Amino acid sequence: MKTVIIGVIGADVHAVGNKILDYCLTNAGFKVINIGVLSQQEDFINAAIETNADAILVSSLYGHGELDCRGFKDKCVEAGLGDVLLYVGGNIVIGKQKWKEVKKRFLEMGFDRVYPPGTSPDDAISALKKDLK
Amino acid sequence: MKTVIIGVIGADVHAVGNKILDYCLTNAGFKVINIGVLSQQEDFINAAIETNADAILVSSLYGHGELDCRGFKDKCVEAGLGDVLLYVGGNIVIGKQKWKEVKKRFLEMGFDRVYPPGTSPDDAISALKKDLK
Amino acid sequence: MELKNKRISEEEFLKMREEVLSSWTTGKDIDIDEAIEYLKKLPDHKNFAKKLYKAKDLDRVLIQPRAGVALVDQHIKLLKYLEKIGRADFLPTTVDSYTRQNRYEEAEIGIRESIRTGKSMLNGFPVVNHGVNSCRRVAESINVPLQARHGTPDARLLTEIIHAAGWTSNEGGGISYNIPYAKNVPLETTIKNWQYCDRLVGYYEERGISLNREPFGPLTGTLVPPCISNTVAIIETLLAAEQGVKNITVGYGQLGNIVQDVAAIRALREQAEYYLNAYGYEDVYVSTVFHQWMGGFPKDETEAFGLISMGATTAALAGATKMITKTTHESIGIPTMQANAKGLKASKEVVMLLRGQKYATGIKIRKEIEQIKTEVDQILDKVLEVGHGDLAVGTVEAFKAGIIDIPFAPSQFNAGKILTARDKSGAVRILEFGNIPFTQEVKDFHYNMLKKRAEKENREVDFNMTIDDVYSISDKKNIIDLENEWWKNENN
Amino acid sequence: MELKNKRISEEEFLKMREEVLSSWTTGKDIDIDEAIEYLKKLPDHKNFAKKLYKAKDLDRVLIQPRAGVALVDQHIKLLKYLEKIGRADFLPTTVDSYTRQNRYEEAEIGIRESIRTGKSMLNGFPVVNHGVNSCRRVAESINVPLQARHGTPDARLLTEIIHAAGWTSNEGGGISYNIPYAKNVPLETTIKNWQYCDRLVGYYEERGISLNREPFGPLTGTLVPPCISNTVAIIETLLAAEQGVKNITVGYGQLGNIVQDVAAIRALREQAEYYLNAYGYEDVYVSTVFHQWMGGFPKDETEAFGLISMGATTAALAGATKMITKTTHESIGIPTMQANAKGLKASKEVVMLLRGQKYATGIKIRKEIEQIKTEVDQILDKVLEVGHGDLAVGTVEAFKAGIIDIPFAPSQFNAGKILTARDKSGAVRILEFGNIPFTQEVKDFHYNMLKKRAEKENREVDFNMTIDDVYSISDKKNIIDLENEWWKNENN
Ligand code: B12
Ligand code: B12
Repeated sequence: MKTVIIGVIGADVHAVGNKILDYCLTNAGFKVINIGVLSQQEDFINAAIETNADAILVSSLYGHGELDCRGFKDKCVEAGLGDVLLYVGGNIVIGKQKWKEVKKRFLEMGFDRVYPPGTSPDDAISALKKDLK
Repeated sequence: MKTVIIGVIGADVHAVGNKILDYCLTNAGFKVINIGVLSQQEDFINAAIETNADAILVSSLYGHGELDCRGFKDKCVEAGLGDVLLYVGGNIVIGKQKWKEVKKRFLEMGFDRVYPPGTSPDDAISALKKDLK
Repeated sequence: MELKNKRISEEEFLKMREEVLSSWTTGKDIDIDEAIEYLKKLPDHKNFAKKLYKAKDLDRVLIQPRAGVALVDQHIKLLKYLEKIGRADFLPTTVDSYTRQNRYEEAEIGIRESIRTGKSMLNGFPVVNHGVNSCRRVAESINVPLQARHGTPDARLLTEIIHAAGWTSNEGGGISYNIPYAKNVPLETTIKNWQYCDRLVGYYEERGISLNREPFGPLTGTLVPPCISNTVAIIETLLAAEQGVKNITVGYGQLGNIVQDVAAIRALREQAEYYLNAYGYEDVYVSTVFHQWMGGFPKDETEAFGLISMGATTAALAGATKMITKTTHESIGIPTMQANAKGLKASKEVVMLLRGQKYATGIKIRKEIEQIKTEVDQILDKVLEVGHGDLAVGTVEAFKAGIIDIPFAPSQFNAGKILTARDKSGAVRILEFGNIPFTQEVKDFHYNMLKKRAEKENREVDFNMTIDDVYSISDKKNIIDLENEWWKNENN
Repeated sequence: MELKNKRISEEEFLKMREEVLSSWTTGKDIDIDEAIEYLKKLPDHKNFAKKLYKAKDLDRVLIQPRAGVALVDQHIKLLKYLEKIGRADFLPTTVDSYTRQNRYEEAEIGIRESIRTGKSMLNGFPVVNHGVNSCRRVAESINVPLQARHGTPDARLLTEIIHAAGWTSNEGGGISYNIPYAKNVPLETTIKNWQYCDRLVGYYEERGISLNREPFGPLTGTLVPPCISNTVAIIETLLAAEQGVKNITVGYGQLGNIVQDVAAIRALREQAEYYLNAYGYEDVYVSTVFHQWMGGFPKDETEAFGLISMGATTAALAGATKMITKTTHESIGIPTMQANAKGLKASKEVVMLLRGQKYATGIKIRKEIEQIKTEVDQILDKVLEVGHGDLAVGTVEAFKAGIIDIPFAPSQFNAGKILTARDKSGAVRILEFGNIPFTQEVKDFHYNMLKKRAEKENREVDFNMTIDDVYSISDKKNIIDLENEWWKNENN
């Protein structure tokens, strides 16, 4: 059973998608460690270390994603989590922006996969299954 | 008192604007000869000759205005009405088109003034008052 | 032949047919026996009558746009787009205005000019010029039922062509496709023409083919009170039933007051069914169609979306079977296919949201229903009286006498004496009755409703109200001015 | 200090103030006596409380958007645009999320980054960092009343700043700005914080300045049943009144069933007034705010227009005093000012069309109102019981025990046991009650309503319904699939 950390980063309190992701990932056979909303980069990293996680799924809905995610990959690498999968999804930037450019920015920040608004949990699940094979 | 011919050209039956124009122009002190809907170029011309009219206001709402108005000015000139003011208004072409171009086409067809959709009767009145001074 | 509300005998009908089919070259392509075989093979989901019947158990309103361009391939492209992107439940073919006036030569010029300029120079699809085979190609290219929508006083040939082509519904009627759509055509003529169209449907029905017929409800689309449009719809329903039509959709155009609109649709269905039964037509299936606001539209496209969606909400609450959608281009010109699909999408969203919801039938709705029914009864009684018992004759006489009178209609055979305006809550009431045969009680009701508005706005009940209300949906300048005054007034 | 629903004494209040004002550098700019003089000079039409009061005689719903960007000049530009092009009746300032969490240093970074990148890097306007003078500049640049909208558990400094700056309304409350907006903040703390905010309003009121307060009605915006959101709104109303607030707008977020939505707004106003009277607060003016759908929005912008306009229709029919509008960008991100204005325009069109119209109060509406009121009474009775008569204490205890329970809330101080789903006609009902103290009769009512849907859809009443309904407005795939099945089924 693969272990995934989920949580909502920064000062973000959007809880609905997080609860739904928890339910769906668990149903799909993952061991889900849900650190919930208002989680800092350190919270994700600590949870990943503690549980020897295979993937970290960062949610950011409220628009500050770009500020909140800065340097996250570096911190992961520092903490020895360089090989842990790193996904991000939600409404990760402020406003309606060209998705191609947004995606590029987040890929450059070191995320392995970047998801646009309204991504279905099924997409996350199939990607995880593929990447964690 | 100035005499104006109003009517709706071609196979067009839109009667509401025509009735309102009749009412408003009459109220504004014009002698209105209303030949109604489904009027042909000849109907306008005959009415203008009979009443020695000062202006002809052609309405076209239904979209065939461009086909229906072809050669109208020439016919007016032939009938000795070359000096009678010629306005056209309504929804004079099919669909949403660039107004500047539509206006240009109708001016080239010999109309003195060309009005876009939803023109208020007041605009017609003040233009008539100016042009007929 | 004398006008009478009586089924045309088959012999007579077949005789008339010959004449009709020879009125333009494409008429000769029709072979009715072959057409019957063709129609028999249509699957149920492409049959208008059957889909409407089944829809009675669906918990939402079905949607249909207006659409039509000059050339066949472009028209097919348009319809496919509206089916796929707009998710229309039914599709239309709106017919151009030359064809409506039987001016097929001019339609031919329009077709040629459209080919030449590369854009549609006609405001619709010239059915007659294109003929049966092209029309079949249109219907075969889509997966929902197809209907002709026009406004043709003499649609006999058009009707022959579309039904033979597998278009399973036809809009129109002897009154509703005359008075708002013509100036000089006598009602006798159009009623007879439409008896023919209905008789053709009856002919098919007798041979096992279900077809739908839809009287055009909104008439001039401009402040037509429910009693008038419902009366016309019911008369056309009865005339159609006499010719053997079995599946009828009665229509109504949104006026803007939700209670009145809901009541009008319900009164319409109930009364159509009531009269059908009373006249002995017991196997006619009645459905309803709600037209989103048919008068002048706001110019601003966002405001138009508001109006469209509010109309869709009303249709859903009324429980109409289907709804004809408008577009944000309405005030400007024939919509692009994108704009057309957007009108559908916004409307579909609303009816999906409102699945299973209807306006609760409380006392207010019931009262408004009763009001409309009483008015319709009073008019219909008089129609029959002046027709000495014959509905067709009565209709002609009623228009002559102004017993039925449609606001803003172009026809010289319409009295044009009635004036209407909105009351305080936007319901359309009558301020000048002409010769509409209402009791004093009914007249007082209308007057009092308008009086209350006049008091509120500190003005007279007069023609200026009508004028203001012609613009009150398309342009809210007046209303906004009134409101600004209100805010400034220190006393309220 | 012990938690109690009791007016903070002036002495105590002034002592707390010092601490509050020193919590960030901009606090020291506030001079309350000067602020009182400043507020006295505000014209009535820029005073939220007064405009709301006057609106009770207007025959339409007033409209207000959400809006806020990082920098002052951009924010002013945005508000002016929404006033002029969107014709908003009220304007907001939505505050960024760092400020909401009192993370002013991070807000400072956001401001700097916004200057550097030339675009707003904050999801709102950082009121505290900008301070009183900049906030005054904002309010002075527009001609309608201005309100702060946030979601701040500790909004004491923010509240000081906005009122001193002439912003005459503040959204929030000790419950509604905690449970949906925080994870670890105890309710005791936020109730006390908001007693302070309310006490400040009371302080101004005592000095002749009318200010408006608005509990945040929709909570998590996701399938919150009316009994829960109305209960919270009423508790916050009573807590505010105790501190001297005189003008309160109770709020509710659209759920989608028009009867339930109309009933909820009416029950809310009536019950807020009832409880205010019962508790002896007799001079509090209550108005209502209807929020267009607060949960996940459809991605398609045209569908969003349908939803927005349908919400506006509901608000009008409910007779809400004002309405908070959404935009077609909702599902994607903070809207551009153009998109924001379009949400306003579509909504305004609808409320203008529906001037003077309300949903008729028939038996169905009355029953739904009674249902909601009964449920609220049952919860409130229990709240008081566990609080031994004190509402503030009772609220804390009630959340602890799950007597009040908000679906999908992030707070650890919320039980999170309740589950809700839609019934056959889209009304939100409860399927898992947790510890909500309902009688068996009430529970049966909810169960039966859900049962009917389950039967229709041939499924169980369970958590899968809840999941489906989280998406049922934003994404209709499931519903469309069900419908396609239905059409195919030969048996209906
Ligand atoms: C009501 C209406 C109808 C009614 C008409 C009833 C009647 N007999 O009068 C019905 C339902 C029957 C109808 C039928 C059709 N209609 Co129609 N109709 C309208 C609608 C909704 C309102 C028209 C109206 O009454 N406006 C109110 C009056 C007061 O305004 P007005 O007509 O614009 O006139 C004012 C001004 O324009 C101005 N004005 C007018 N003429 C002139 C002339 C001069 C010189 C000046 C200065 C000013 C001026 O002053 C008037 C008074 O204020 C318009 C769209 C809209 N505007 O929202 C479509 C519209 C005009 N119709 C249209 C069409 C295509 C049709 C049909 C072909 C069917 C169809 N495809 O839907 C048939 C045509 C029938 C025919 N043979 O003519 C199109 C025309 C398309 C185009 N130009 O590209 C429109 C624009 C709708 C659309 N967007 O598709 N219609
Ligand atoms: C409900 C809601 C709220 C509720 C939240 C209640 C709660 N505590 O949960 C309330 C009203 C409290 C709220 C508050 C705010 N909100 Co809000 N909110 C929404 C809304 C309408 C729906 C969110 C939701 O629940 N969706 C349903 C769930 C199931 O979907 P989801 O969250 O998108 O998650 C799914 C997918 O995205 C995906 N997913 C999520 N994360 C990840 C991660 C990975 C790796 C993968 C693969 C997939 C994935 O799977 C999830 C399950 O299907 C959205 C707009 C929308 N979507 O329509 C705005 C929205 C998210 N909110 C927004 C904002 C700005 C705010 C506020 C700042 C206030 C404001 N300005 O309006 C505050 C912020 C408070 C804070 N500090 O965080 C913005 C964000 C803007 C941006 N990014 O540009 C949005 C987009 C609205 C908008 N267009 O302005 N909000």
